[in-house]
Amino acid sequence: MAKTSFAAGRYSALALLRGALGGHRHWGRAWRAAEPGGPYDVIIIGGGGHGLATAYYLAQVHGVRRVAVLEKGYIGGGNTGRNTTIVRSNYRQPQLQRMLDHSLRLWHGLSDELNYNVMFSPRGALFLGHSDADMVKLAERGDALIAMNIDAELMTPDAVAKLVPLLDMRRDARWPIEGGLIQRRGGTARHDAVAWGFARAADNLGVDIIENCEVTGFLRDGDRVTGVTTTRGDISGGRTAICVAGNSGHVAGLAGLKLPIESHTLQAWVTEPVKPMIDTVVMSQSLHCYFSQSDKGGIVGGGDPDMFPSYAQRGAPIRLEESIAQCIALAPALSRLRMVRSWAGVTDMSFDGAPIIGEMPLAGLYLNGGWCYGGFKATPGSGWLYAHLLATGENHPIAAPFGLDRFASGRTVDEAGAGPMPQHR
Amino acid sequence: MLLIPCPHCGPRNQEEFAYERSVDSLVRLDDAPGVAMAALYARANLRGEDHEIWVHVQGCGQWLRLTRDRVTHAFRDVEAL
Amino acid sequence: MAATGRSGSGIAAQTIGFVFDGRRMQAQTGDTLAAALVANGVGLVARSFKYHRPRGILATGVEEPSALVTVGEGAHAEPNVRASDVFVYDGLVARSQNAWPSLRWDVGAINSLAAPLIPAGFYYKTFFGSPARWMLYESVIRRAAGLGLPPTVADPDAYAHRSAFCDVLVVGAGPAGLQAAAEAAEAGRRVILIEQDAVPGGSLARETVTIDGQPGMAWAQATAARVRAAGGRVLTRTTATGYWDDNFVTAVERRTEPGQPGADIAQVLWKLRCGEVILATGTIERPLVFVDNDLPGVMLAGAVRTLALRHGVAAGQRVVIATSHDDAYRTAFALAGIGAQIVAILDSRTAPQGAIIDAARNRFAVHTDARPLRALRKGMQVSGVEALVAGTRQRFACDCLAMSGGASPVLHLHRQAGGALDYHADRGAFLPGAGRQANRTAGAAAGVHDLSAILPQAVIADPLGAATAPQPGPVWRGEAPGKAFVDFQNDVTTSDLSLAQREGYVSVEHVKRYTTLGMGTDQGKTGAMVALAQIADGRGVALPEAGLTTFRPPYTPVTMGAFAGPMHGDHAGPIRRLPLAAAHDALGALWVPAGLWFRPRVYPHAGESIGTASLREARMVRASAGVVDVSSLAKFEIAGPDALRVVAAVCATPVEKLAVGRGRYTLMLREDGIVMDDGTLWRLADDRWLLTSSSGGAARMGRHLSYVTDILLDHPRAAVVDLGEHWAGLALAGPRSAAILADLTGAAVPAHMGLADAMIAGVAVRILAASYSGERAFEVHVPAHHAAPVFASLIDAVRAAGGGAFGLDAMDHLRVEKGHVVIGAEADGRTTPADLGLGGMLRKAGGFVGWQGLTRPAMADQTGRRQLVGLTAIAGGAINEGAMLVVREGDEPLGHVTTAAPRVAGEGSIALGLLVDGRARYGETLFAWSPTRRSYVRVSVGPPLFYDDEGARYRD
Amino acid sequence: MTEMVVTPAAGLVALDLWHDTDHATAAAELGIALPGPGQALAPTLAPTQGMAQGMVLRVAPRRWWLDGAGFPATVPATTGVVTAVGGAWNRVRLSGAGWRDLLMQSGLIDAENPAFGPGSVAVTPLCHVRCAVHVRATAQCDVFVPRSYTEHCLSLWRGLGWHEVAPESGELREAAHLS
Repeated sequence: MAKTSFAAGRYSALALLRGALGGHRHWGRAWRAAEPGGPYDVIIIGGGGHGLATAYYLAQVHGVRRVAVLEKGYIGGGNTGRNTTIVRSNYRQPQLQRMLDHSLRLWHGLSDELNYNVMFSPRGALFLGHSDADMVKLAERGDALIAMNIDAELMTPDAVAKLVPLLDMRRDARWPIEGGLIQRRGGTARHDAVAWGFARAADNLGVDIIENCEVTGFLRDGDRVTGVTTTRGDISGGRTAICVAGNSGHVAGLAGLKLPIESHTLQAWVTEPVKPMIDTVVMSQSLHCYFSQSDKGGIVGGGDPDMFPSYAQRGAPIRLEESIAQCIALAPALSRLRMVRSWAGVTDMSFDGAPIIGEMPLAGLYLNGGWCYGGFKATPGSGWLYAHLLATGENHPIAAPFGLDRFASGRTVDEAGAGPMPQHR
Repeated sequence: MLLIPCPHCGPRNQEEFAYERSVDSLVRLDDAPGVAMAALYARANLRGEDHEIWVHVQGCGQWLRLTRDRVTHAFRDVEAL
Repeated sequence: MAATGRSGSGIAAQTIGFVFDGRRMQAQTGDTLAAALVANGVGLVARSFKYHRPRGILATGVEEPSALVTVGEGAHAEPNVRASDVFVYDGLVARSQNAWPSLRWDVGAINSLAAPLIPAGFYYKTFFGSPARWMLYESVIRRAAGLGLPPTVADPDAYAHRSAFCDVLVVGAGPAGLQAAAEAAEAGRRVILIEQDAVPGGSLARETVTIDGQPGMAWAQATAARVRAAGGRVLTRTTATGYWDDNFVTAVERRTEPGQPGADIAQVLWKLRCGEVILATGTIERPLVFVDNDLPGVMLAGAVRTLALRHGVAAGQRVVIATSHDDAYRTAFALAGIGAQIVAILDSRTAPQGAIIDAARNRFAVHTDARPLRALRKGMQVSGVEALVAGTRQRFACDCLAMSGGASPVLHLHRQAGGALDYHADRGAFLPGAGRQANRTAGAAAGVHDLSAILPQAVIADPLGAATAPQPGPVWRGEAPGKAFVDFQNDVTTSDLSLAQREGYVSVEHVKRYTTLGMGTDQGKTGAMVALAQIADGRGVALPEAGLTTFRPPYTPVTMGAFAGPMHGDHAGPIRRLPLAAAHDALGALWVPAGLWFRPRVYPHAGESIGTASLREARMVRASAGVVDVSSLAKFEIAGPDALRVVAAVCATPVEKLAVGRGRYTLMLREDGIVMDDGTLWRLADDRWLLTSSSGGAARMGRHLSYVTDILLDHPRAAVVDLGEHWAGLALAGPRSAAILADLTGAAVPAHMGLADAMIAGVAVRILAASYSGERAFEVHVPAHHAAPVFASLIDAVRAAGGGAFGLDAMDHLRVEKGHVVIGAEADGRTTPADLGLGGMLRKAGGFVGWQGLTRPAMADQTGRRQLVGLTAIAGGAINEGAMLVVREGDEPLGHVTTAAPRVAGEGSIALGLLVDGRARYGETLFAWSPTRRSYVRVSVGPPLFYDDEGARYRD
Repeated sequence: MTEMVVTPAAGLVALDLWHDTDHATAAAELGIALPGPGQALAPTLAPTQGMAQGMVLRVAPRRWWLDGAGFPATVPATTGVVTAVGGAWNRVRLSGAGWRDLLMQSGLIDAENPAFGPGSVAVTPLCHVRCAVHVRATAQCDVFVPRSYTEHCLSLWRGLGWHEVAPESGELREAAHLS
């Protein structure tokens, strides 16, 4: 790929050295503070990772550059900036495997592509098994992945213990560790950098990123959506794309639509930073907890959602207690660390646990949402697929299983097999 | 940590309750399939006040209808079902 | 640091020993580690996060950003402890961290030299290439990052949880909090007063005031005693860390100090449900911004005063005070009072006025329109300050620079509770606005500093006059070259803030995330407002327009173990035990977890593997008889004149015509038409039914039945009673079972799918003739408290017949041969009854939960759906459970093996599987491919039934 | 005194009344007291009925637990239904004023409230397990614990300093299936 040039300068070690000599005064804005203009070919509602990625791929892959990204606050301020940064594609259902591995492949080249180090670090995503039954489930998942050409490796308890020495490997532990399944290509990335990197690259291709611009309604021509009304005036466009996971219900509601989505709270926490103690993303087949260590040194973790609808971006301490108790049961040394911060995001819980990407019942209006608690890992793939839909009017084959019509037709995905009630998954 | 007013037990911690669904998504046994699936899969998901069905599952088992603001978490009304 | 020893503190204290970085030192009881270190002349305490700059004590409270140490040894070591937030105990061992090979000679300090190369966000701009290459750089960064060393062994401390309810919770036992708590308690209200310090008093610890004739701290003690006397609860060393919905406050009580062994319970997590919350949380002092404002010896003026008045420690002998308001003047008097020399007071205001200014002018060199530009260093310690005094640069030599750039009301909990903030430009501070919950703020946190306003009834005598509201320090505009810090822990400087702005990271959240401002263990308690002022100045907007980041729990870091509390060890998740657990142990059962339950998996003979033993047990059942414990199965009785309506709504199979005394297999669906659970339905009487369903789905099924009854059917005259734990269940299976049971009960056994009441071992039991194994079989239900003798009789009887107990694995082998599905394996939450070959069982007329979902085209049409099939290994080899079903290795899977088992009747490997268009593939050959287990087994596809096709064996 | 006595709640019977059954009428009909929400009462006697002894606990909007002997074995189908449930529950009798403290360390209800005194009933999770609490006296409280969770709860309560004493009949403890 030819190196993109950036109006405000390419990033490189050399550029950094030049900055060091000049007090770093030569760095310009990473993205312009664009004013609303238009009409646009595509209006993207939502300046999170997915929306910005969509804008970037629209411009980069499809040459659609008259694109506006409308963000009600600051970009990357929703779930992009409040997740636990895990990236993996080791799902069980083939539809999700195809989509998330497509995304994972993009992750592997993303820093170079964007000329922005998103710190994607394939340090491995490990699921632990706590019983023979768990191990069978993990093997099944691994078999399914390998059969789809996605990497997976079943691990013995010894191999797990070597990889994550702090795990409690005692046979009489409450949840003994019988082994694991690792995806070595999975890992973590720096969440904010993903939003900023896509924003900078999209802006560089001419995309207008308009912050502090909240959509308040839709412009209509009969049953066709022709743009949006915002707190900064009306903006018209050819295709209007909702990309506001967490608030999909609210924004779709502005168009009078109801979705198979409910907004729920998901909390996460981080401990004080310490020197390296865990190198791998640790999850569990049968428990509801996960943790990894950030580059800064904090252990980042989380567990179950709060299991009732809320837009409050705050949760209940009981959920923290549960996920932390489980994490400590797996890695007892975590007990003495101190949590320095907890936070909450509003997740778009879809009614089969899979995202929704497709055209809405109103012409010209599209939706990318319903990512439940797993959207971050999909960021580049989601943007790439949504860009395809917005540029061509047709879902890419990888995204085809995720249309809104699947609920009426009965072709739901349901990775967890948990049924339509989001609080049960 | 919500304090949910159970009509039978009085105010109790949210840990004792389970959310079931919003009132508008009730599927009646005799609903036509189209109506049933529309109710099941289309939620208003209001960013504001909505009506919800909860159950005091770890307490007396009472079902309740809560009128609740999903942003402030304030309860405006509770009714035994 | 020149300061040593104590002078005239007048505190009765004992001398105790502690160790810092291998040096034995002495402290006095009541000292914080910070105080003790200063008293021992230790200036250099820590290295900063990024540049490894030398750092000392900045503060005396929980806000300390710099002086982080590891306290304790071995398993008790606790990293990142704020020296100001640990009270010295005899034998305390502390060591510095993030420095190698030593605190003084730290290799990491090279980062300081490289600082121009590594400004805020530098890592976003470099380290390109493959992820593998990034991970090389990253591993270096990871090792350099982090603060203290991580624990590596299990935590020896124990933690408890404790709930409490009160009418009034008061957070903070300073004067305002004490007063509010005493008033409320004496008015008969239930009061809890919590204080993060070890003693009540709050700001009184740094004042020389007397209240009602008592020294401030003595008044505080007396007032806390009043609260207790009136029935209130006073918790010291307890920090309110989270303010959640509906006035729920979590607080952490430290019963032992960091690193201190002993004590039963180290910390208690309090869960407080409060009628009203009064936040008397005081203020946190802000630093001034100037170059090298982070040098050891540069301290907050209030901290210097606390050291002097509370601990009798002079932070320096020659002290310069730099301030923007009156409060730091008090520090001058306090220091002078213990014999330190005040070199100068630098006041950034042009014309400060007031009694305390006048008093200071009489004793000290007070310079107005004066502010520091640069701290001067000697070694790793401040040696003076270069200041701008009325436009000219002047130098003042000192060994301690006490600074104050104003104070920020502590509004974290108010904000967590959803309260609003009001900006007061004159104070450069936010004060609490309207609360959203039942809470209010009192005292300095609410902007009230004058004690006589806080304690209107008390007689206040303050030699320095009434306290006034602090004003903010001047904004730093780069008047001198060098690093001026706004976040001491994360090494964020004013130039980092400018760089972020320049690059378009304008929103305060972007600035924070880009520079890591306020993201340290102190969460920006000292520097956040200073940084905001800088950001606002850079943007040319008023401070509130620059925005504010969100306050999130916890207020101060909370030990993870405290969150888990008693959910530890075996209690991390409750364990459910069967009523007959002891009897199974006596039989040598090997246990297997099944959800929260533990169930007998197999009863191996000596030297037998699990596989061998389970196959032996299964063959025993086929040959004679066996008993398996099915007590954990869900069981519900549905009784009443309208019970049929409930049963008909929940069960998708015909129910109405089921005769009394008979049962049948049934399915329960979700609303989307997918199988939720399966079980057996029995008609105990005309208006009384028993429904059994899977163990793992018991809670879900209980709730579903309740939902159907109360919500969908609107309270029919029927009761659903969960009897899952009431009835122990023992399944007796095998060709000899009928004879054994007849013998035990002395009565005729019920026909297949019939039921009967009987007596076994003198206990009334219910016998349900249902078969899961394919053999003639019976479930014996007995009230759990009477299960032991019944089980003993059954075991004796089957043993006499050549049988014995069998476990879950054998049961699984048996049911695979019969093609019975299991919830979670074949019914995996994505299968319809038709997928499982059970579509014909459904009631055609609908009317049950889920019927509408099944009418959807992709569910009604079986084309392309995964269907249940039987699989037989053709050329030897064992089929792996979970293996993919493929035409050849490397193909995309057509399905997978849901359960595999050895043939019980015969040899070889069989399995059940879900296969796309499976029923159309009967007779085809596929491979069960498990790449993770390196197995590739040729299988033939057929119906899911391998044994007794006619069902002759289980009938009467 | 911090003593726990564990026995099976063997005789426990659930009485469910229909939604439209009037409680007062049913009480008269059945000859037993039917306490209001959150309450337990000794069964009062009606001359035409047997001599019920023990306690009636209100555990749900339409459900009472009849704990003792002499209660009606059936009730008219027009009124409600009774079901034996005793196998499901163990009774942990806490003797000692510290029972309030135990509850506060195990759950999230206001057991320190003086209003939660003798005669009070609460169904609430303790140690994450749904239990029924019945305050018998100022210094005595029964906790009905699901049989399968009994060891889990007891072990946590032992950790809080409570010790078990054998019931008067050792068989009872055995029937509670504790090891």
